Amino acid sequence: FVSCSTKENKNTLRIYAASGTRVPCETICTQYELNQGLTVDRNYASSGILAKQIENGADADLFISASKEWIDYLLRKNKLVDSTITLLAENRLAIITSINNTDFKIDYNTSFNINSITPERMAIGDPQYVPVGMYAKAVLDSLNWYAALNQKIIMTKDVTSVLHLVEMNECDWGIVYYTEALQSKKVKIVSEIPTSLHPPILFYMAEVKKDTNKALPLLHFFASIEGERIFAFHGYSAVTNKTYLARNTH
Amino acid sequence: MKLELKNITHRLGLNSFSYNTTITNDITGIYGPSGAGKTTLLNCIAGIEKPLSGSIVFNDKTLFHHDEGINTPVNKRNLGVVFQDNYLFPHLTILQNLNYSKPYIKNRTRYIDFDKVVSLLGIEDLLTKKPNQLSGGEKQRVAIGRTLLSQPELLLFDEPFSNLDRRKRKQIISYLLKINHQFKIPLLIISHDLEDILKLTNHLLIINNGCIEAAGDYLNISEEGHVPDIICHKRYINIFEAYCSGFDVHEKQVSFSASPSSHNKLHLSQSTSMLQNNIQLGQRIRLCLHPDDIALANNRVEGVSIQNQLKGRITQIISSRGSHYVTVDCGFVLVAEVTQAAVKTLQLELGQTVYCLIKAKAIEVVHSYIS
Amino acid sequence: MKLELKNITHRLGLNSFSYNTTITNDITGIYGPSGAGKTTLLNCIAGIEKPLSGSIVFNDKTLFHHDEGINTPVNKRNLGVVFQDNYLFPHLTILQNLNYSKPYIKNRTRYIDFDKVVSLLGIEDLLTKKPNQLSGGEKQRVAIGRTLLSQPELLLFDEPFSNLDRRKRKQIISYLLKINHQFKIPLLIISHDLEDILKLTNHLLIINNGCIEAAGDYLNISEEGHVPDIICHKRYINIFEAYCSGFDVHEKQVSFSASPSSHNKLHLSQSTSMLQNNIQLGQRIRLCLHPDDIALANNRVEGVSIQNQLKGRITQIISSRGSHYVTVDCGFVLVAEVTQAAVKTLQLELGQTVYCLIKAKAIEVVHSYIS
Amino acid sequence: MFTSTELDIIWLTIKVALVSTAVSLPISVLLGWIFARKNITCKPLLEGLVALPLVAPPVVTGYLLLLLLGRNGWIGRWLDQTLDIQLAFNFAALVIASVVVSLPLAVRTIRSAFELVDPVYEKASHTLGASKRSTFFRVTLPMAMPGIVSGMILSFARSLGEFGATITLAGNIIGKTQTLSLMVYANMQVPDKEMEVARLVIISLLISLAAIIASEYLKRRNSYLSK
Amino acid sequence: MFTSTELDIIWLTIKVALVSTAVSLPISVLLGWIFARKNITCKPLLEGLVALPLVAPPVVTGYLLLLLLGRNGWIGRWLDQTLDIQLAFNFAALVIASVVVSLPLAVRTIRSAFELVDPVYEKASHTLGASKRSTFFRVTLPMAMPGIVSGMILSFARSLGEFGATITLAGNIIGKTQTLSLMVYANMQVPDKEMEVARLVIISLLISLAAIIASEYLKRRNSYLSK
Ligand SMILES: Nc1ncnc2c1ncn2[C@@H]1O[C@H](COP(=O)(O)OP(=O)(O)OP(=O)(O)O)[C@@H](O)[C@H]1O
Ligand SMILES: Nc1ncnc2c1ncn2[C@@H]1O[C@H](COP(=O)(O)OP(=O)(O)OP(=O)(O)O)[C@@H](O)[C@H]1O
Ligand SMILES: [Mg+2]
Ligand SMILES: [Mg+2]
Repeated sequence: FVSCSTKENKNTLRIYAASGTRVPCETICTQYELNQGLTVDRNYASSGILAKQIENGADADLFISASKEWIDYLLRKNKLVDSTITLLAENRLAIITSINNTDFKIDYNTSFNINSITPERMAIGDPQYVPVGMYAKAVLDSLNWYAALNQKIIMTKDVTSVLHLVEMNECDWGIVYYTEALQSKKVKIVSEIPTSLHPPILFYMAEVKKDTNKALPLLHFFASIEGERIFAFHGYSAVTNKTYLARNTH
Repeated sequence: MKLELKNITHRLGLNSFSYNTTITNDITGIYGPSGAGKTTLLNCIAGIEKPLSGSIVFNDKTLFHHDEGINTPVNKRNLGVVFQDNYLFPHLTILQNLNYSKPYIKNRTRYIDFDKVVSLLGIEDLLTKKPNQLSGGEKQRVAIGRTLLSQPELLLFDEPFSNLDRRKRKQIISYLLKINHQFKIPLLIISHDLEDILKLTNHLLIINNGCIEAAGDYLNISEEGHVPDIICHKRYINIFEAYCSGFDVHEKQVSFSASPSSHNKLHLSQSTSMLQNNIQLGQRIRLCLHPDDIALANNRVEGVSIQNQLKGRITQIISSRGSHYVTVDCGFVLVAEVTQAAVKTLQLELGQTVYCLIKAKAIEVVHSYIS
Repeated sequence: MKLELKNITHRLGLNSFSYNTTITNDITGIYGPSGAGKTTLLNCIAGIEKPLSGSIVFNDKTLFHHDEGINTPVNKRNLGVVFQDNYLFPHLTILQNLNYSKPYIKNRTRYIDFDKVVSLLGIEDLLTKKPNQLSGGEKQRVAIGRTLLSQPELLLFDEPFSNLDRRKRKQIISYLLKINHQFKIPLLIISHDLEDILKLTNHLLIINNGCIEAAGDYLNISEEGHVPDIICHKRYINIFEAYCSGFDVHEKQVSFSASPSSHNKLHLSQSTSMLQNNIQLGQRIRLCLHPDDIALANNRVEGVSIQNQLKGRITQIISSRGSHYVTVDCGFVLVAEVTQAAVKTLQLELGQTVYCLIKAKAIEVVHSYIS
Repeated sequence: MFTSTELDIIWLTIKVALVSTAVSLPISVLLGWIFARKNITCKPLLEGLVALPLVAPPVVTGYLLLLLLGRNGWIGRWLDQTLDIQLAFNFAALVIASVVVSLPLAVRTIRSAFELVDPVYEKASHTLGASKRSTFFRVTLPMAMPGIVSGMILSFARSLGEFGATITLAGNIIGKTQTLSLMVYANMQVPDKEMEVARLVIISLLISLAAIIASEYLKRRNSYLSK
Repeated sequence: MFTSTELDIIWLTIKVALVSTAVSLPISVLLGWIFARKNITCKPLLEGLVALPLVAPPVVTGYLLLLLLGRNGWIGRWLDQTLDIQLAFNFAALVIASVVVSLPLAVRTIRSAFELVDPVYEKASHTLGASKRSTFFRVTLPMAMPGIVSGMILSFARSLGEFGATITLAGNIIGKTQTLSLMVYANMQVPDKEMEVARLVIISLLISLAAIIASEYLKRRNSYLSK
């Protein structure tokens, strides 16, 4: 069993995608497989794990990251072809609550008493390391709500956990990606958070450095109109300028 | 005491057992070949094995009754078991082992004293050790001590002396006789050493093939001829009691008689063990004498080293498998074992007067009662 | 055989041990009070305990030498140990226990036959059981069998008979004498039953307080007076060999003499066990007789039940703690135990001619050698 | 060497591990004993239930616990409404998650230790007057000590490393429910924090080594087999 | 009842669990024995190393393994270049992750079982001519059987539930390295798949129950204590 060599199959592409993008990714890859007669192996995990796997020699062809940090990280490790870095889609944040709860209104300004809609607790991703949490914290910070909520904030390890907590009504409300909020039938969207309150939420894609460029067509397919349509279908917004200027960030 | 086993049956693997007896003697020996079912009998009484049928009643207390659904839990039976394999608690020190039952005997009469038992058993120096640091005999002594200290109402001893030297055995046997005498605690004892048993009691249960083959006085048992195996050389012992009736300071001898009034006297060397403590006139002792240590003669014999020549009358002659047992009443009732040839030569007959020739050295003192 | 223990010292907790002896007898008994250090001695020889100093050499093979750093692993010592506590492998059946050593004896001479041992020990029916389903005596027999079947070159037996009945003991002792005789496998045996030991050998090691207090022939040992404890009632035995010299069909007696030419004859009842198999003229047997079963007389005594009256000469009189042991050479060299009073009455002196009065029943046949 | 936040976290972690070991000990001893000695009818079912947190990914376990114990959970709602006790998102949640997740380990280990204690000693204890209860505490339990200690060590170490169920049931409230292993995980998810991860893992390891050494001492004191 | 993909995953999961149990058995028996009976100098170090995967969150363990065994890892690079063996992102990786993560459990359990076997039986075996090796296999090992079996069960169940180290070292590659528990995780990530999650968890549980029942049989066959 030791020598399950990954080299033998020339007709296989390997895409390492952040687990948040699973649903559109699956659609796109399946379609691509049908079109091209190739196999696309999909590996879903958190962006951090994927980046570390790639760093340590995982045989990936493409990488989809939910945060810029990990793209930069791999760039520094010289693992990505920098010319291929593409902004894939943009996401928004939404405030959700359990389907059983009554609606409430939120004013996005500092004078709004956020505690009035938070009898016990609310949930966000852990801003230390969960991208959706970082954006949420940016929103809460910009409105001075983060301090106001004090110990009512439950920080989870990923966006689905926020969703679960709100679904079970363990938390009065939560901040998740708009796209996740759409998928669950047990939560309702109270309000979409204005994108001006946080840095743009961007999903990146890049080709992993290799001898061949065989994965490029798939990357292009992701960035194509068709790809965009599929992302949009699942709630993402299109990104107008898809080129990522790596060197600008440093 | 009364221990009644009624139609007890049990089964272990392919071996079946059935016990049916009533034990009334204070001390009863259980004797039988290896694998006969002696331990199983004890286990049934103790409640370690649950019989398939029957009932066990001890002094009006029903320990087990199959049909009535009674099965007194082991710890409520107040029995003291010395197991064949000791089963000292390996994680406890000897002191802790000995004191194990302490919390459970609060409302029981305590007749056994810790210090006395420990010094009798010679385990004073072992108290801080753990069982795995003891020798075989030391373990056995601790097991006896642990059981006695649980102040049981009935003692069940399974080969308690097998790893002990003669001297220790003797001391313990004497102690058991003492507590039995003082506190009336009945004892059932299994041993392969008939001598050990007979020093304690004449009452035997003979177990063979999972059944009680015979029960009663060992003389009667052997007479019935059921149990050829127990009647073999050196296995058959006269145990009797006598009263100190005089001293011969010069010859260093003590004399004993069956009753204060009896003429027939046994002479023992004062150096015989158990006699060394100051014995008093009229004091009662328990003696032991092998049948083949008694020679019979038609007349008093002169010029032999044999010191005791008791005149008596033959009351019984039993023949069994080539051996001849002659019971002579000479104040003490003694059984002598003689050959076919001797029976012929001496023309032994019922009612005949004979002399029992007994070497002083052949008599063993089992226990001297404190009057 | 030669087993040399030179300046062996050892320590267990607070107990120190020192052994220094050379054993040359084929069978040696180890005797001593409980806790004396008998098992520890065996453990040192077997390699289970590693002594602190000294050396152990068995027949030119150095088992242990502290200074030279030699410590032959236990499994290379080819010893057979019967432990005091059996230690049968609980997870294996009896058959598997008995065959445990099979893979390791490929290149050793096999002198012990499986079927023979199993039937001798009477464990045929137990082969499929596991040790926890056996009685105490059954475990002990299996342990003996397991050890014998490892075809050892030296047997170390620690209380091997403590849970066995007399009959089984006798059979096993006879078997041990047989293999010792046939294959010259030496045996060291610990027992609290001096009778068992003495049936096997006259050569003893007396252990007390962690030291070898005495070694040698048990008569000499007792003469030296070192070991008061072993010379107590019934512990002192004449063991001697005799040749079948005639039959008396009518009286159902067999007679034996010290040598084919000797006049002095011992008469035994034919029904005595071990004589029942057809005994032949000239056949050698090993007999056992307690000193206090021998009475002395100045003249032949008539009209007593005692069948054997052997004429002999007193060669030694030993006095020890009030007991008197008189050695009489009457073809057989026999030791009789008599009282102070008897010594006086009969005026026993060295060189004097006396008659040894021995009841036929008092003589036990230990083993009959196949000629 | 440590920031005060770190010290708080270390202390919280140790507290959780100790408390959850203490809580799981009696439960796992009881279950281990039942599994080893009793022949109850619903045994396979119970065994499956205990094994569940081992077989399911910890996140699922945490999710199930939340379903049960959350404020809208079957048990949680009742506790909340009648006794005003909340079990999620606080210290209790940390302990519960740890206990549930480490229980299968402790139960198994302790059970096999009980299976290795010869019941004859229990019988001997009965003959000396001890009830079943008393016998259990004075004979069976101490004789199974090496296994009990091993079970506790496993519980303790598993507590230290517990992450999945904890974060689901207890969330991560900084200063309230953040344990070492949540912090390790957080640092794993951020680029270039490898040294920090290593540092935290080594701290965990040192804590568990301390526990192991303490347990060796406990065991040695109780050892009763021949050398 | 099952889709063919699911059947593949179930089969892969069982295969991984079986293989990793089989691999971890000899290792944990050896380590358990050393810890129970030997007094080696570097014991605490070794103990710590074995305990590491228990104390650190599985993701960290997986990461460490990746550092070692990945194509750029210290061992992985050498294996890749000289022997053309890859240990990450394939079946081998699944097994390795499972083995490493379950080792501390098996070692502990087996160790405490060895500690409960009285060494006098080993001595008895030596006197019958058996070498140390032979004695180990014929006496010590079978006498510790309840513990060994428990250790195997723990390994097996832990394998079934293993997620963190696996996703890091082996990836979550559908049809290749996705096991039941990764699939459970994946389903957890998607809303409204609770029934699917429940279904998969129950399958895992059934597999582990089968293992438990098999182990009971194994143990009963080897039981030697009095009833
Ligand atoms: N658990 C068991 N399963 C099957 N057979 C058993 C079991 N326990 C005992 N036996 C058998 O029952 C018989 C009687 O056993 P028991 O222990 O009562 O004998 P015993 O008279 O005490 O013998 P010993 O003097 O050798 O101790 C033995 O033959 C033994 O093999
Ligand atoms: N591991 C140990 N630690 C401390 N003391 C020990 C240890 N093993 C034995 N002893 C002590 O050493 C002494 C000798 O023990 P040993 O087993 O040799 O006696 P023994 O002569 O065989 O006695 P027994 O006839 O009772 O079996 C005993 O007093 C015992 O308490
Ligand atoms: Mg018995
Ligand atoms: Mg001994």
